[in-house]
Amino acid sequence: MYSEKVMDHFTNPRNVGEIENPSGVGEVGNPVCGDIMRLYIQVEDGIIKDVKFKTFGCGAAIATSSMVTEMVKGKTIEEALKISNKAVAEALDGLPAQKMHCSNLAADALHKAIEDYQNKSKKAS
Amino acid sequence: MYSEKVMDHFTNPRNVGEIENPSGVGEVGNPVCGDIMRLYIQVEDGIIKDVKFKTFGCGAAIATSSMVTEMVKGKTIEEALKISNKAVAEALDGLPAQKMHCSNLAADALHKAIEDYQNKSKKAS
Amino acid sequence: MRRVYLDHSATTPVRPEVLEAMLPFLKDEAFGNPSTIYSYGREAKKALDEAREKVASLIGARPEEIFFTSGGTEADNLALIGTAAANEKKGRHIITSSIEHHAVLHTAQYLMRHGFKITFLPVTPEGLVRVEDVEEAITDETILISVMHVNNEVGTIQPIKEIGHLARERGIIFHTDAVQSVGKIPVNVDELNVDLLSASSHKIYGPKGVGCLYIRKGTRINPILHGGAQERKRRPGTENMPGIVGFGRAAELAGQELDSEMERLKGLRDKLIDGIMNRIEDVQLNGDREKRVATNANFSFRYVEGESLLLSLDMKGICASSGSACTSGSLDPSHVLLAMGIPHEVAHGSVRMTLGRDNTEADIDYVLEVMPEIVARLRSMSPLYNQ
Amino acid sequence: MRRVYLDHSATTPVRPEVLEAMLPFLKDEAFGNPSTIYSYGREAKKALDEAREKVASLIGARPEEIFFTSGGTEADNLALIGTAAANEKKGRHIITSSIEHHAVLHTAQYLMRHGFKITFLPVTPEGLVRVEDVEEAITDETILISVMHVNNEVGTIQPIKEIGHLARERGIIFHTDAVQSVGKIPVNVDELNVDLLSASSHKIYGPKGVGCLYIRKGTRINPILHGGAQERKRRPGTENMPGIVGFGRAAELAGQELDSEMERLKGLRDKLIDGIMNRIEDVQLNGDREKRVATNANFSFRYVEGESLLLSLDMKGICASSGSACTSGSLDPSHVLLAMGIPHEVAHGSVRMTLGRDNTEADIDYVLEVMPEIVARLRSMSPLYNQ
Ligand SMILES: Cc1ncc(COP(=O)(O)O)c(C=O)c1O
Ligand SMILES: Cc1ncc(COP(=O)(O)O)c(C=O)c1O
Ligand code: FES
Ligand code: FES
Repeated sequence: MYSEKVMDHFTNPRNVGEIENPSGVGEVGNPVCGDIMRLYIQVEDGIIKDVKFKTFGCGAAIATSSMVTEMVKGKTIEEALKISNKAVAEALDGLPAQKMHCSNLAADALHKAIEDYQNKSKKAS
Repeated sequence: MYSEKVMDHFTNPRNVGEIENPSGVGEVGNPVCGDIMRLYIQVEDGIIKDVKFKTFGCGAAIATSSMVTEMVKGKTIEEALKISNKAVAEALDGLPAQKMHCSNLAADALHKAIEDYQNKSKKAS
Repeated sequence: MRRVYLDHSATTPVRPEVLEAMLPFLKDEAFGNPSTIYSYGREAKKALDEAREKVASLIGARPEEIFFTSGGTEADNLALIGTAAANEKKGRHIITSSIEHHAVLHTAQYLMRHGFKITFLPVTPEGLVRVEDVEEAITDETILISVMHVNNEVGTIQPIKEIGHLARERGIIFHTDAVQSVGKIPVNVDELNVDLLSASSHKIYGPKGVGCLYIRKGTRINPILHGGAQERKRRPGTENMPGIVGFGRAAELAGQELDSEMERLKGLRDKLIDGIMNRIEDVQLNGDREKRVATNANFSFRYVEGESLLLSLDMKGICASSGSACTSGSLDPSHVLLAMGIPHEVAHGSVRMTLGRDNTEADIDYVLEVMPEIVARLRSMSPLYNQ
Repeated sequence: MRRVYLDHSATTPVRPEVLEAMLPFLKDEAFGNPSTIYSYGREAKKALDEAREKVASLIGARPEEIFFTSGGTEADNLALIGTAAANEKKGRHIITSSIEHHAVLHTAQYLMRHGFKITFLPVTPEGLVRVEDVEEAITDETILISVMHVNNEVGTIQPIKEIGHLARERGIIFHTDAVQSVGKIPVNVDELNVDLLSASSHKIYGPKGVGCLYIRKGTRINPILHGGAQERKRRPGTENMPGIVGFGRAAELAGQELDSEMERLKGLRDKLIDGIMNRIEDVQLNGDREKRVATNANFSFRYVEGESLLLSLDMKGICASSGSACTSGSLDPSHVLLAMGIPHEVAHGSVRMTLGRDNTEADIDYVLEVMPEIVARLRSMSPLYNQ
């Protein structure tokens, strides 16, 4: 059912964990199935230097979480904001139709983390 | 589906044919399926000396026709009148449920042939 | 004793190639439930998809338009009841023919008892539905037309394409029971203009207990069984994997051999028909001689009853079937022969012989040899017959 | 890699003895249609009768009370829709439980949409229907009670005998879906006081695509499929001969081995349950521990999602299933676990392991070895978990 890429990211997920004192955190719950993802970013000079995640969810949720962290690392905030659900699913060689909603988790968590970072920066400045 | 006895009487029916100038003839049509049987008897001194049949019908119809001719040969009219559908079916080691109606043909034809004989005798006397 | 099986329209043996394809699914190699996500299940899912492609390909459909059922009967029920339920707000009139298989006929009668109006179209003496009759029967209330492709008793090929054209023009859903045509004549759902089409595995050397309904994308139809989400929510129940895989393989082989077998069987059939007609008196061929599937011969022997003919044939090792009242549980002779205007007593003496892969020229010679004796013997017992 | 199949409640492999019994019907030895009168057909009829006897004998019924269907789903549909249709003049109220298989649940909902009133009984936190609840639910309008014998997800054994007693007293038709009990615990239709009982072949090492409905003599029920006169006019369609013969043989073997297998599997199951509960924290067993079939274990692992657990198990060669939302097409977690009052997030982390003939002590050891690592790994990824 899942592509090899999905299974690879599910089996060896990249960047699992937490960041202490992160620049931003985004947590989203998938309203469809009840799964949850938390994503941490460390931003330096407008560039995402580090990123970690924790996910409670299906294989696709874990794989998309892992994939999105890979895609975002080293990117600027502007570039990261452009990463869509679709892009994540495509990077994993696609997801089964009934699993497309899972990819929302990852991209949404990323965007929330960036939002959090931007809010914090605003307050700081 | 049919017993060995039925198949035997179907394959080698006894007393097939007609009797010229018979003492009595009975013809019945089976209202359920449309099959037809004609039975001829030759009576001498109140005893059925000879009997023949012709049947257009299923395996059970042919077998019961054959069986009834065997059962009746040499019997008195009184004895012959006692032969029931059930007795014919039993003599053949039974018939499948949906074929029980076929045994009516044979006994009915016999009783009609006897009736015909009795009517003729009455007229003659 | 020689055994000659001439009842291929009733059922066919499973081909060795088909059994071979089924075997892994009847062992612990590949027994998974295709709805599960682990490896066993994924293998099953793959096999299910392949079988669907093979069946689809035989009838020119897309795989996602094939819905597996437990056989032709269920497919017919789903087509009629499912369409009626989904479209009853549009209208409650259904058109079908008077020579359909009981799976359609009795389902139509069931719907009739539930408030649908059913037109049972008459047929010609040759056993053909007239397109004009369909046209005349259509009303604004008509939601479904169901006419079989090839008749199972007399083998006549109905004008499906033309009826489909009419149905399409009028926006009416069109179903054909193709249980007796699939694998025997070319069948293409687009050329035939059908929206729904029933097929059955055991008529084409696949296993019994599996069939399918083709449902053209966009056709409004409700399920008739309720449960799990299998078959894209249109037919619940754990999939009959060995059956479906066997059906797929049988469909594949049928497609490959269609042209050559059709040609060969037509030769045998013509030999059989001509042989019987030449050798025996007072016999008639039932069903149109030209618009007829290559596998079917159906005769009425006057003055003889069908069941006793069958029994006599069986004693010679020949398997056939009959339209006689005596072989049917209901004790009415074939509704198909009666609808063709054949009198009760003639229908009563009818025998159907249907050819298949295993039949040879020698089989036909054998039938032609024993048939005259059998008929003569039974006629000599018949009160209706005068030499 | 070791393969451990722990999804026997989803489906089972066909036993070699069963395949052997089926093979003649998948070759040209015995392919006849049992409705025909010639010798091929008579052989088939005989095999059909024998299979019917074997299935009847496993559940203490008479052969003529067994009606073969295409599986458990169709049997359930026939029981509910057929009874509803035949008895709707008497009343339109049906009682069932909220933990039925979808084959019953969705059929009940279908009837609800067609004017029937349905009571879906609640269950205890242990997954048991209360007899008092049934009693209270009965009205003068009640025509049918349908409660499953063994639940397919949590393995609980319902108080069928007591419910049957109630139903009998009140003259209400009583159906039980025994798909998960037949062949696993003793089932006797008279002791259980049931009028209708569904069973399925592929759950007891028979082939997929065949099952049966037991119909007690005298029970008013209509057919749901229409067509030929097979199965004493209650279920039309050419009989799935290989399937039915396989089901018969599987039933025979299940009966012979019932006691010994039950004992053996109970041992394995207890070892599995105790092992998991001892080795892993924050885990609960779902379903009553005592009133439970010997083959079922169902756990909820907190902080972990079921599908990712299944995938991880699959990578270790272990096949199981889950009640997680993520594995169900509908994206709701198991309706059974929810009905037991288990919170959504706990139900979400549930795994069902169901044992069978092929499982050994070593299998359980292996599961107990790998499971803790898997759970630990997933928990370490979980935002809900704090060591
Ligand atoms: C024309 C036709 N329709 C439907 C059926 C029913 O198919 P099945 O036996 O697979 O249920 C048959 C054969 O029995 C048939 O010949
Ligand atoms: C309790 C129960 N009822 C009904 C069914 C349906 O049986 P089948 O898959 O044979 O249609 C199943 C299994 O899927 C089941 O576990
Ligand atoms: S006499 Fe016609 S069915 Fe037997
Ligand atoms: S995130 Fe729940 S189904 Fe994938």
